[in-house]
Amino acid sequence: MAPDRPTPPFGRRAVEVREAAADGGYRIFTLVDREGPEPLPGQFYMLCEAPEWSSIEGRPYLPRAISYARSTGREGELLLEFLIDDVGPGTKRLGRLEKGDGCWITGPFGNPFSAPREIAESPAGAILVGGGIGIAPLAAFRRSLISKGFPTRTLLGFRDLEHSGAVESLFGCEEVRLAFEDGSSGHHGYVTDLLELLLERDDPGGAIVYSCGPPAMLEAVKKICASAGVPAELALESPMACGFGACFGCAVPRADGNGYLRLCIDGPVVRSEEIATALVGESG
Amino acid sequence: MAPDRPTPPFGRRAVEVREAAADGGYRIFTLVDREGPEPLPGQFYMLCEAPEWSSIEGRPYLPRAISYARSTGREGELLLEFLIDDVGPGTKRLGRLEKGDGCWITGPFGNPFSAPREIAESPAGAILVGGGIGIAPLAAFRRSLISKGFPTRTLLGFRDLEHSGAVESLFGCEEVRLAFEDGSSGHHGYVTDLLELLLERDDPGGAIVYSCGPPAMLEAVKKICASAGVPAELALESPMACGFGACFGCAVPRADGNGYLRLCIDGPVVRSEEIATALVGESG
Amino acid sequence: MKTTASLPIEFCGIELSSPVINGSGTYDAIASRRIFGDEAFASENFPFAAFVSKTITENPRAGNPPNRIWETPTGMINSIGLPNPGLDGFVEDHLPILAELPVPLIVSVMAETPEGFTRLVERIEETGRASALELNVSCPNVHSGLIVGEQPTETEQLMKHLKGRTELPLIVKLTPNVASPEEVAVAAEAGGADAVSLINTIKATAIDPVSGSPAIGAGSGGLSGPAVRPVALQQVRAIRSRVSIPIIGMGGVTDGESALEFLLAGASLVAVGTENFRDPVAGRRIERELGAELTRRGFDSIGAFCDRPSS
Amino acid sequence: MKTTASLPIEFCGIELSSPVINGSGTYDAIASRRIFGDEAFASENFPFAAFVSKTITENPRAGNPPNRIWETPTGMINSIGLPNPGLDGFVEDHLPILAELPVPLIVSVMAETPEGFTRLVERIEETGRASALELNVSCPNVHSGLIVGEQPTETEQLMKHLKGRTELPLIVKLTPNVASPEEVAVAAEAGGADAVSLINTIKATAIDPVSGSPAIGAGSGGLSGPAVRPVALQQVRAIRSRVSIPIIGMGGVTDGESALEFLLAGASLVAVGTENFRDPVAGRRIERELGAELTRRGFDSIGAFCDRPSS
Ligand SMILES: Cc1cc2nc3c(=O)[nH]c(=O)nc-3n(C[C@H](O)[C@H](O)[C@H](O)COP(=O)(O)OP(=O)(O)OC[C@H]3O[C@@H](n4cnc5c(N)ncnc54)[C@H](O)[C@@H]3O)c2cc1C
Ligand SMILES: Cc1cc2nc3c(=O)[nH]c(=O)nc-3n(C[C@H](O)[C@H](O)[C@H](O)COP(=O)(O)OP(=O)(O)OC[C@H]3O[C@@H](n4cnc5c(N)ncnc54)[C@H](O)[C@@H]3O)c2cc1C
Ligand SMILES: Cc1cc2nc3c(=O)[nH]c(=O)nc-3n(C[C@H](O)[C@H](O)[C@H](O)COP(=O)(O)O)c2cc1C
Ligand SMILES: Cc1cc2nc3c(=O)[nH]c(=O)nc-3n(C[C@H](O)[C@H](O)[C@H](O)COP(=O)(O)O)c2cc1C
Ligand code: FES
Ligand code: FES
Repeated sequence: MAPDRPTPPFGRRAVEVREAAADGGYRIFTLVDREGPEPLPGQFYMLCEAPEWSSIEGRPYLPRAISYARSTGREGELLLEFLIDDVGPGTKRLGRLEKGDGCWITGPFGNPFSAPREIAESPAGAILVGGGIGIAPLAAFRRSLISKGFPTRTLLGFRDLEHSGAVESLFGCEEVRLAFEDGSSGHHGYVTDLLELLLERDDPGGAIVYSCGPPAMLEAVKKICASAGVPAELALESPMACGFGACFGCAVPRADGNGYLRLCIDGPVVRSEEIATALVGESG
Repeated sequence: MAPDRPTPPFGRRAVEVREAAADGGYRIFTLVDREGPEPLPGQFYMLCEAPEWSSIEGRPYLPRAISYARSTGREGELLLEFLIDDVGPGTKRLGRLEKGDGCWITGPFGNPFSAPREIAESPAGAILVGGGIGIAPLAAFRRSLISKGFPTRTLLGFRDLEHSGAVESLFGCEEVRLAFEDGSSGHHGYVTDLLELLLERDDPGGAIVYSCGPPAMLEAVKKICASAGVPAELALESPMACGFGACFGCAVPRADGNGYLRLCIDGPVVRSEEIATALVGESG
Repeated sequence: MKTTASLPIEFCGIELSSPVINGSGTYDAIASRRIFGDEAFASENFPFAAFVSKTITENPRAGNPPNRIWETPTGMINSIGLPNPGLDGFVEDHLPILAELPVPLIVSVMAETPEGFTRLVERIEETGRASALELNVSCPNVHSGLIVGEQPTETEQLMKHLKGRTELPLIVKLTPNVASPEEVAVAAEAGGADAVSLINTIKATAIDPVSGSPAIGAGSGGLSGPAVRPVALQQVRAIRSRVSIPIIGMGGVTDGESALEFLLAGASLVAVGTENFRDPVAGRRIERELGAELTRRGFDSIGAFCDRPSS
Repeated sequence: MKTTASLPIEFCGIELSSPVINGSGTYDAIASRRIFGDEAFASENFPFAAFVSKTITENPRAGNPPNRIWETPTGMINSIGLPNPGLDGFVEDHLPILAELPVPLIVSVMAETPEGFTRLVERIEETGRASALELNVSCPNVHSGLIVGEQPTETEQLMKHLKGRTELPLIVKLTPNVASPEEVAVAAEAGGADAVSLINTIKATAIDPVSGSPAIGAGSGGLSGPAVRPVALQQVRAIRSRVSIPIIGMGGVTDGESALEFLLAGASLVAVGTENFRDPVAGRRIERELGAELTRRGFDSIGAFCDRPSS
């Protein structure tokens, strides 16, 4: 059976950081991957620093799942661009990578976003809804949709102006609308407000929503799309130890009550109706 | 009661690396200590890298005991020079320190070498016997003896020429004799051969031996001095977790069978006859 | 000239190409093939000298709610909850794929009664596809309410019940969460166990500093990784001095040196668990490094190492 | 405006300036004064809100042969062997110096019989210099041969024997090396213990890869440091749900966040052990960071935190 997605090399490989910079609130860096296949939008890699990966606290210890935001070049010399929000020891360490540093990666892993035609018979347009660091996989997907001439609108939400720093380089400005929680620019509020407006105002017939962002945002997108009758694909997150189905750690409850998905191999992109909730493992 | 040795600041302090270089087989670096007192030859510091101190294996985790080899400047801006033999994760990490890096230290800790007059009524001359990385505390002590005009001869042994790289800068060339296990220069063999020759040929009356080096060398020095009737002070090593008497980890058996010394506070410099053996904790 | 020691070894009558296998539940060979393609089953690539399956139960299990994993200092906590397709699902859907593995298969099983264990053991044996069985005895016995693996007598009785009902070697996976794992190992041997494997994970939890509650959905889980290696080495060593059946040692093996430490402590095989998550082919690297470590110490084969004069 | 929460807290009737104390055997106040001078006893410098002594036995002990310590992934093994000057030496030589401490003194004691414990407890109480006693029960009872702290009934009997023989609060230091420390804690409470402290170190060893033998002179020792924190948190949480006496939590506390994790898991006080070796005044830093953590979470005092609605 031919695989439906790129086949990553078996085992981790050493790659090099080509460029690294702060871009507003997020850190952005490019790796040169000489051995991996071209990834598909929505896929992710497991990254850890080489040769060391730890601190006095013994963390980070496991690799971290990171979506690629842009892939250029070709197999044999792929340039993979990643966006990092430094929320803990792993992302802090990745965020400190500098040009010339080494890094271990495995991947690409996971389900990519589905082409509109795989989701609806006569899709009319795509609406991408991204929040915060969740813009990364959407950036890759938008480029692919646009290159195929598929009508695409993009709604992005950020806590403040600083965190939208990567938007221009990753998305350009056309057909992109921004929302800011602190009201510093664009729409003052949540990006899901923009989605609601859009689905109310426009005829949603034929629209398909693709979304990635914090759990609460995805949960809102799930609800809004369900009530508007619009199909949606969500790129979720969960703690992942391995990324390739080995640990069973990345469980997300299925909507049908029939156990759990393994998000790393059955996701990270899922149909909105496949899952019980996007609020996975919010502890407490 | 006035303390008989410098009183270190209570707590660890951040210091900066002023210079760092490879010097033959060992690594050598200088820290700027703005808070500590002037140390005495034979004392040591507990060092760990700041802000991080660990690797994927979670080691190094504890600080490492390192003797200072030279102290210049004055209180308020002491320059402390250290020599590193990278034998494991801790010394490897210290050996990677570069100019401008931060580092945590506590100390100075431990017994310094005794002045010749504290050991013998009419001391005639000092013989310093150093092996490998054990030359570090002897370098500091030699400078202090020579500045007081005390007759001092120095015998140093190395496995090969490369590992003697620091000798010239730390000892100069006068009254220093070298032995090399590989015969690459000087005496072909052990530095303890030189000591035996010296004590046989010369009248050992009034000589005092000060020694630091690997356990087997110190054990030989202990025996040679005992049979020649020459007093000796040995600077020993043992695994140390704290350096200030807290962990009781640095036990060395007393010669009188009466339990153990805590090497960090009752040593690291001990009278040769105080200890049962210099072969401490050689496991197996 | 050989640069690394030769590693083939016999274990309970099974020929293995090296002493490096995987810990149950830390590698999904089927998922790997799905992701990495047929490469993942090629004999020059497969990372272990034998493959131990995730623990199978009679009925299917969904596993625990998230969060199932949490990182800790040089370790991780897991509370996966043994999701598995049940005996039928395993035999029908998984075994045919696992039959294509280039290495012997060891099936890990768990039940709450001796009869449940018997059904698992007999059915797996019937298929002719397993070379050995590993008994995960961390489950409470539904009759006594006691955790079998915490009680020497329960363990011995279970082994006596199973012994004679199968030709396959039986490996008992011990729990580290007892005052004296030695006693349980001795009882396992007395009951007829062919080998013991240890350690399973150590009871542990983490508090999510953000929510203030346990970070693990089920409240607590088990600790693995380099953090637990010193505990594992102590238990292997203590058990080695009390039983003569072979030991599969595991707990924080990350490289050739740590694998060698387990062999020195008395293990015959070593299993790689959490390290697999950091590198899908970690087993192969560890095997290579172990060969080099043995060579550096003057052994030209694992056999020579095993026959070394005791120190 | 206060920038960090106020930390004073009452523990078994003793007023403490904060919930941060030391673990027995991980800080030698007398050695610190000898090295760092009188500064080390100044109330603004002393790193703990109470000082717990190293464990004292009736007769002097020399301790174990080297190596006594070995570093492990984010932890260390120790096999110190309780060197101490014995009861007389402690009372005559150490207590007069410890009387100058700026904080309450808790004396840790160990014996092999209930009578031995009684003699230690009564003699220490007589001096009037201790605010509480910690009972280290990891030693085998010379009569039963059983390790007291591994047996709920032994522990309960010991407590019943001691209770009424002293006015001082009795803290039982539990061992983590049992299947169910909860049972031992419940027994300690039933016997009259005023508090429990945990965890002591976890049985462990390391193999010196150079010699191939155990790196620890005594063959094995106990593991401490961040590596064990997840195990400690699990035991604190499990015990919290079974007893109502206060808990002193410890095991890998390195900073304010990890100290808070122990409080969230149910501890009333936290003890700093191995981290002291990395910084003689770690306790003070941890106290400061803990205050800041509480403030960040909206508590202006440790009391407000303790009275928080349970989550
Ligand atoms: C498929 C996928 C793609 C991703 N892509 C990106 C990306 O492109 N860029 C990027 O920056 N990040 C991305 N992430 C997220 C990233 O992997 C995590 O932020 C990272 O693993 C966190 O590690 P850390 O050590 O930095 O922080 P940690 O300390 O591990 O976690 C950070 C914070 O999150 C909390 N936390 C962790 N897991 C959970 C959970 N399940 N539920 C609730 N709270 C939790 C912790 O308590 C902590 O406060 C992706 C994740 C997945 C699964
Ligand atoms: C007072 C004092 C002063 C010192 N001064 C210096 C100095 O100036 N420069 C310098 O480079 N080093 C010095 N040392 C030694 C240095 O502290 C150690 O080499 C260092 O702690 C080793 O740490 P590591 O992580 O590099 O290696 P580790 O892995 O901790 O040890 C290195 C090797 O030594 C073995 N080992 C460790 N402890 C023992 C032991 N007790 N017995 C037998 N084998 C053991 C290990 O197995 C390993 O193979 C001094 C030590 C002391 C006590
Ligand atoms: C995510 C995860 C899942 C596990 N699942 C099982 C299992 O199903 N059955 C079992 O016997 N052990 C299971 N274990 C325990 C491992 O087989 C092994 O005993 C333990 O992790 C120690 O080894 P390590 O430190 O190398 O991971 C699991 C461990 C982990 C980390
Ligand atoms: C070197 C060392 C010596 C110890 N000595 C004692 C002791 O004498 N009595 C005791 O009850 N616990 C002793 N302990 C255990 C500690 O008090 C503490 O319970 C344990 O180390 C866990 O805490 P930590 O991880 O913060 O070190 C000792 C621990 C270490 C590391
Ligand atoms: S991350 Fe390990 S199974 Fe999904
Ligand atoms: S090194 Fe800790 S007591 Fe000596």
